[in-house]
Amino acid sequence: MRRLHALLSSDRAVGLLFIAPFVVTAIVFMVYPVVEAIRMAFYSYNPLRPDLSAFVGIANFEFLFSDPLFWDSLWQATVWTLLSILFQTILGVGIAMLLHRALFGMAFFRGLLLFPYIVPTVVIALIWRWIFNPEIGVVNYSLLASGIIREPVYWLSTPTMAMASTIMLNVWKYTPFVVICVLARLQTVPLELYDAAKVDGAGFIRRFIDVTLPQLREVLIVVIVFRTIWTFNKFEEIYLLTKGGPGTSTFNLAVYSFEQSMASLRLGVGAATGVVMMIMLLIGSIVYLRITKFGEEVR
Amino acid sequence: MRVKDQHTNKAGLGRREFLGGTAALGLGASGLFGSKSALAQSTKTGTVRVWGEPGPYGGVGVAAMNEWAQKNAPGLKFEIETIPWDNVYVKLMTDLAAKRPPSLISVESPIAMQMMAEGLLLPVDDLVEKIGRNRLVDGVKWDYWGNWKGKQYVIPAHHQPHLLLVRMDIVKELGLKDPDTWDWNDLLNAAKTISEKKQGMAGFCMALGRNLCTDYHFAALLHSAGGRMYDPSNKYEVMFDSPQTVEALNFVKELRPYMPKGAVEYSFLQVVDAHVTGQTAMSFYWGRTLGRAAEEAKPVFEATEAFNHAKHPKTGRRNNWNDFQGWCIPAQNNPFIEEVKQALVYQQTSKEWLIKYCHSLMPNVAPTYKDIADAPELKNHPFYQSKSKTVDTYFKASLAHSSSTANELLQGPNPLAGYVHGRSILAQTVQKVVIDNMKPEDAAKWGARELEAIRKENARLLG
Amino acid sequence: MEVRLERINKRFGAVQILKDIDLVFPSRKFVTLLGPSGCGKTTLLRMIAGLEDITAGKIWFGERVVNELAPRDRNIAMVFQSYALYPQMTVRRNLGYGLRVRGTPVSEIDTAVERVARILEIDHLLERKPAQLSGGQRQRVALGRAMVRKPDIFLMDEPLSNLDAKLRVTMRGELRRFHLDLNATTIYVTHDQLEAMTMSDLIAVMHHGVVQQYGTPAEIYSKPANLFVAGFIGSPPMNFLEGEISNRRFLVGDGSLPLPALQVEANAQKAVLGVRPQDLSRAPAAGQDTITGTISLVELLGSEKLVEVQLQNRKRMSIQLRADAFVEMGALFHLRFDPQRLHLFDKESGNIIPASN
Amino acid sequence: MLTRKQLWRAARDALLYVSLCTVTFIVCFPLIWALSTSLKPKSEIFATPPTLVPRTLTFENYEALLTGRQQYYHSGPQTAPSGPTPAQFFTRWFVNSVIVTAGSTLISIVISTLAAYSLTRFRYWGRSVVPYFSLLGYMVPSIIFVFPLFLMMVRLELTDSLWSLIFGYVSITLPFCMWLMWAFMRSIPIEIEEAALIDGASRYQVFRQVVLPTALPGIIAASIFAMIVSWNDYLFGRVFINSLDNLTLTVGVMLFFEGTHVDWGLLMAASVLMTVPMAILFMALQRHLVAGFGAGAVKG
Repeated sequence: MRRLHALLSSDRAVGLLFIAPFVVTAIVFMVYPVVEAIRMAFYSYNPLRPDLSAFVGIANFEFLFSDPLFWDSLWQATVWTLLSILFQTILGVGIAMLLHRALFGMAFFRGLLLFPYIVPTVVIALIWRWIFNPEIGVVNYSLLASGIIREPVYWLSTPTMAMASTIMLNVWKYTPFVVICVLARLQTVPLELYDAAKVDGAGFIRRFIDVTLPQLREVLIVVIVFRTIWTFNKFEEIYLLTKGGPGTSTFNLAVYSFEQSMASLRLGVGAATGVVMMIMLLIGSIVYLRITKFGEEVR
Repeated sequence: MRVKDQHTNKAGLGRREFLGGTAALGLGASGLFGSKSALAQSTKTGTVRVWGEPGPYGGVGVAAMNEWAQKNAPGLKFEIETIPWDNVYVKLMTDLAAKRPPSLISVESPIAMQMMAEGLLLPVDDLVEKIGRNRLVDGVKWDYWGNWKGKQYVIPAHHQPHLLLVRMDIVKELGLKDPDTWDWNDLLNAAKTISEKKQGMAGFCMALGRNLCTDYHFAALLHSAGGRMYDPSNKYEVMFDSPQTVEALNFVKELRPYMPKGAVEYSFLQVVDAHVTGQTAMSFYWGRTLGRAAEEAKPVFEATEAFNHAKHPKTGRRNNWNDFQGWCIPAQNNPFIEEVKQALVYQQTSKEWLIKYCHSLMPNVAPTYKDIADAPELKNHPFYQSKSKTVDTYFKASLAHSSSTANELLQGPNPLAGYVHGRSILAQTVQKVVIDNMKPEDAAKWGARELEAIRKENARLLG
Repeated sequence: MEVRLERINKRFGAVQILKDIDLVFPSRKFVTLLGPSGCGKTTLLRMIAGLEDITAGKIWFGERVVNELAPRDRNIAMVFQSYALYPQMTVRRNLGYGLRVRGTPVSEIDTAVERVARILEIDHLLERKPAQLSGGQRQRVALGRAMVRKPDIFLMDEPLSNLDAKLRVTMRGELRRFHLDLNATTIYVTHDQLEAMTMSDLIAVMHHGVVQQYGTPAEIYSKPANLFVAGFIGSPPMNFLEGEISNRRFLVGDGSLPLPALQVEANAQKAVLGVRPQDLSRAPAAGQDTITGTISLVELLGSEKLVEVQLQNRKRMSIQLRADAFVEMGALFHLRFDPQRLHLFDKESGNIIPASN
Repeated sequence: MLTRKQLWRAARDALLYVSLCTVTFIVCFPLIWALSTSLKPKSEIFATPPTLVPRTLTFENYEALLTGRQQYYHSGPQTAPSGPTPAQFFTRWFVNSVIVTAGSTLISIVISTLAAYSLTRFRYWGRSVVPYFSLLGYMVPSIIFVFPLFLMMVRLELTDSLWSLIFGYVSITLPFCMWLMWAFMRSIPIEIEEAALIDGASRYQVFRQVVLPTALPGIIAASIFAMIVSWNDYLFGRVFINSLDNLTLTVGVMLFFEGTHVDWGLLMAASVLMTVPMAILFMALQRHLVAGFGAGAVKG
């Protein structure tokens, strides 16, 4: 009896000992910065003159909501997110279907197609600027040479094209994510379902609609929610490619927050933007939890 | 940067060797622990971080200081960090907020003046005396570089005006007038003619992106039209919502069709690119375009000459944006103040180094001292043969038309300009017109509101 | 409809899965493909369904070669081991799917679905989704889906293997009944000999991609064609003894047993003698037709007792006795062999050495 | 002789390969082009028509990066050292990147593995909250807390040191690793451990000898993701580091782009070199990457 007691109490000790580093690290490097970010949203803070920092109530939020650029950023972020996700999903599912074949050399293709996911954003932004350079870029050259376009396309110089370019970059980089997820799920679809559908007389398209898609539903929802949250808040993809330009036509909230904090030296406003982003994120997370019934599972 | 007093010389040496550019492996550890130095008894050791703008002259300045260090502080190594213009504000913010400013900064006047007014810089009147108060070239004052409430905060590095660069081969081919005689209409006309007659070439190019370069390019037009952002003599009241602003915006709008299509995202680099690669026949730029053309595109170099800007038809002004760039010393968290002061004096009083400095990127960086400007050795550069008028315009003739956002129309320092550029207010105003098709009147109002917000937020600087 | 397989071969790369299969599934019969896992029976079924390519050979449905026909054009129905119900559809939609994709009018589909649901007694489940059904209910839905289209040929791939033992017994009877109702040729794949024996009109025993024997359950049981069939069919499994034929006797170890007359008399031929535990009996004392051993294990099966007897050559034989038979571990036991109930196989080929008559 | 069906199938496979090749080419083109550019001499980089396979192969760009060749500025009669150029720091930055990536990954993995084990094997108050918390942390974009974290580093006097980046990257990667390891640990049957406990092993022995080896695939997957995130980060490096010596590759390489002159060959060579480590990692551990997605990212 005593031994059992000792074992239990020592077990408990082990459990707490093992979780302790996480708790400490999380509090110091995750909770504290976020709490601090929320606090800063209610302060004026010029990083050059921290001594002048003062409580300003909701002034930062007032500033935010009366700034047309904030609303533009919000809208542009929405457009960029929706279109990115749309293309990522369609292409992702398509490529996954292509890859989901037991054909010779498939592993090779699979490896190459998933590659963009690991390419640093800095690298791809630089390469993008190089190949999409209107005057000396290879893309314009090829399009001109093949007669698809008559005049060079200014990929980053008009608001529409710049938006399209950032979306392209995002789609290029993150479609592999969708591919990996979908592929993993496809591999668990019972083959008998396809056989059953064939025997039932379903053609290729019906099989896709009635067997594949329903099986992918869950994973697609999860992927879409995740990717929406992340895409909405992406900073580097936009900042490194267009710096939010031309004009402010590719600003999203993350770029807006960065510019307010850095260029405008209004850390408070930047933080307030962050708070708005966090609120939207919470909504997204709740959607995610609802869909996956994550909570019930844990209980 | 922390300086620790230690007793061995070894670490210092290793450090120097490494910075000599040799090798890297294993040294990660020193970075890992943030320790920077080691030292001797009387002298400090370590790296003295110096900020400069992109280009070789910062490196030359620092080379001079290293020569001083070799004699007087063998444990020190001056190291230049070139800060691209578009990154200055991020760098400034993080370095100062991190309490790790460089020990010496060579920076454009708007930022120098902002820092000066914020109280972040060290007064350097003692250095002015050592360097020589009466050495300045004619037509400039110490104030232009940075004087606040009677104290000098900035030591001249150089002055650099942006001018109108023109491909004379094209002008001659199309039979255009001498650019020296142009007013705005002639410029516009020339741009139009070139665009129409020369296939695949833009008539004119300036920066239109949301960046510093656009701010500077537009400011020159604004000032030529007689407009400005703030009035230093009247509590820095905002003057931007004015007919002059509208006129300058309209002029940009008129020029726009004759600029390269991508100009709306151009910054410094792309304007130079456009000129050097022959995509444009004219452009606004500082002297470095010629420096690069000389290296990469001889024909362009040979055909290009610089002129003072076309004059405004009514005001007759032909203002450039002249950066009175200077060296300044961060006052806080700076472990090398004394050393930097001495090294700076050494560099500023060395004729040889100052000439090397100017020569390193002709004719971008103009000499600020008479003894240098008039030195025969300065003329010992090929550009003086092939481009003497252009060099002379950059170095001297432009001075009569100097202006900048930090010292608008030379009517007094403006510490708010740094904030204006940090937020790219002028560039955004321009972009509202050329990208969003906003009416210039409304754009001017928008700009004025932003400028007013900056004035209010930073009233402390003006008091 | 009659289904005929003509020299069917299947290879995956270098691996030969099926070899020269010739089989006729007579119209409206219930035929079982029986064999251990990996014998190729499922592959053969999937080839008949059109889900698997045919490497060589022909499949005839009646007078028609269907090699090139897509599954949808073969008018077949299939029940899968995992049931393969569409998880997102209700039972009603699952049942009607095959008709729906063929563009059958909605009213007809409804009628057909409801008819089948009634037969299978699942009409109260029509609005549920598969996840909300029990194993047996799913099984019925899978059956119903196959039945609803009135197929010519009904294919079943181990449909009962996911059910618990009790339900399996019930379903065996039901499947047989449905078969009679449906009036279609049924091809049934299983590894469970009991299912095969109880339900089939004909059984094809398969092993290593080859049909070992094709016949009625009774034939297969009483006249196994070779060692494999003999060992595979019957429970508890047949006992085997290796020995030599000599003068109409079978020499094994230090004993010998009388043999029936053989169609081709043989001498000094190495052979394997097989005898089912049910066909052995207990002799009160050693004799001409007995072999003696000691009882090494006794298992009470309920109505019977299974006794394991260890012979002198350490070979163990099992014999089934009545439950009240008195046996004692370690006691001597005399096994009597009835010559009429022996099966003799050639040791080399494993094939039966037929007795005369 | 081919049957109609076989013909049809062959045609379908051919079409499949063609579309796969096309998609793969499009996807890989930017990288191929970067590689191609980096191997060309300056004159060929701007040649029209552009060449995919360099006519003249040169490694001068790589040489410049790896040897940190001093660059000189030619303007007039003298040659002035132009001060340090990014190329001179390339190897240094590379090492910095390796250090912060390895450091932060190690910390995140150790902490999250211990924590995940604790969460899935012991009962105590709050253990069901932690996964929620990790999930949320997993979704919070770093732009939100980069400045507070930065100001904290200032207070700790850690700015401009690689430690600041290591801690910064831990704050981004930890929630993710936690989430992934938790999902993974949960799927490991507890019976093996119970067997080991009954055999007389202590908790620590069980953890070391039974749990860790079984959790290895999860650990590898989490490590890859953590490494990718740390290696590729730009924002933290940009904000936390002040001196050239302590920059990481991502921020450093952007400096190549921000002068008055872009050396595309050099830039592309740098891009290629900084992609290589992740590419090797990726090739070697691709299988686990997929497993990681299955266990963590696609959980649910």
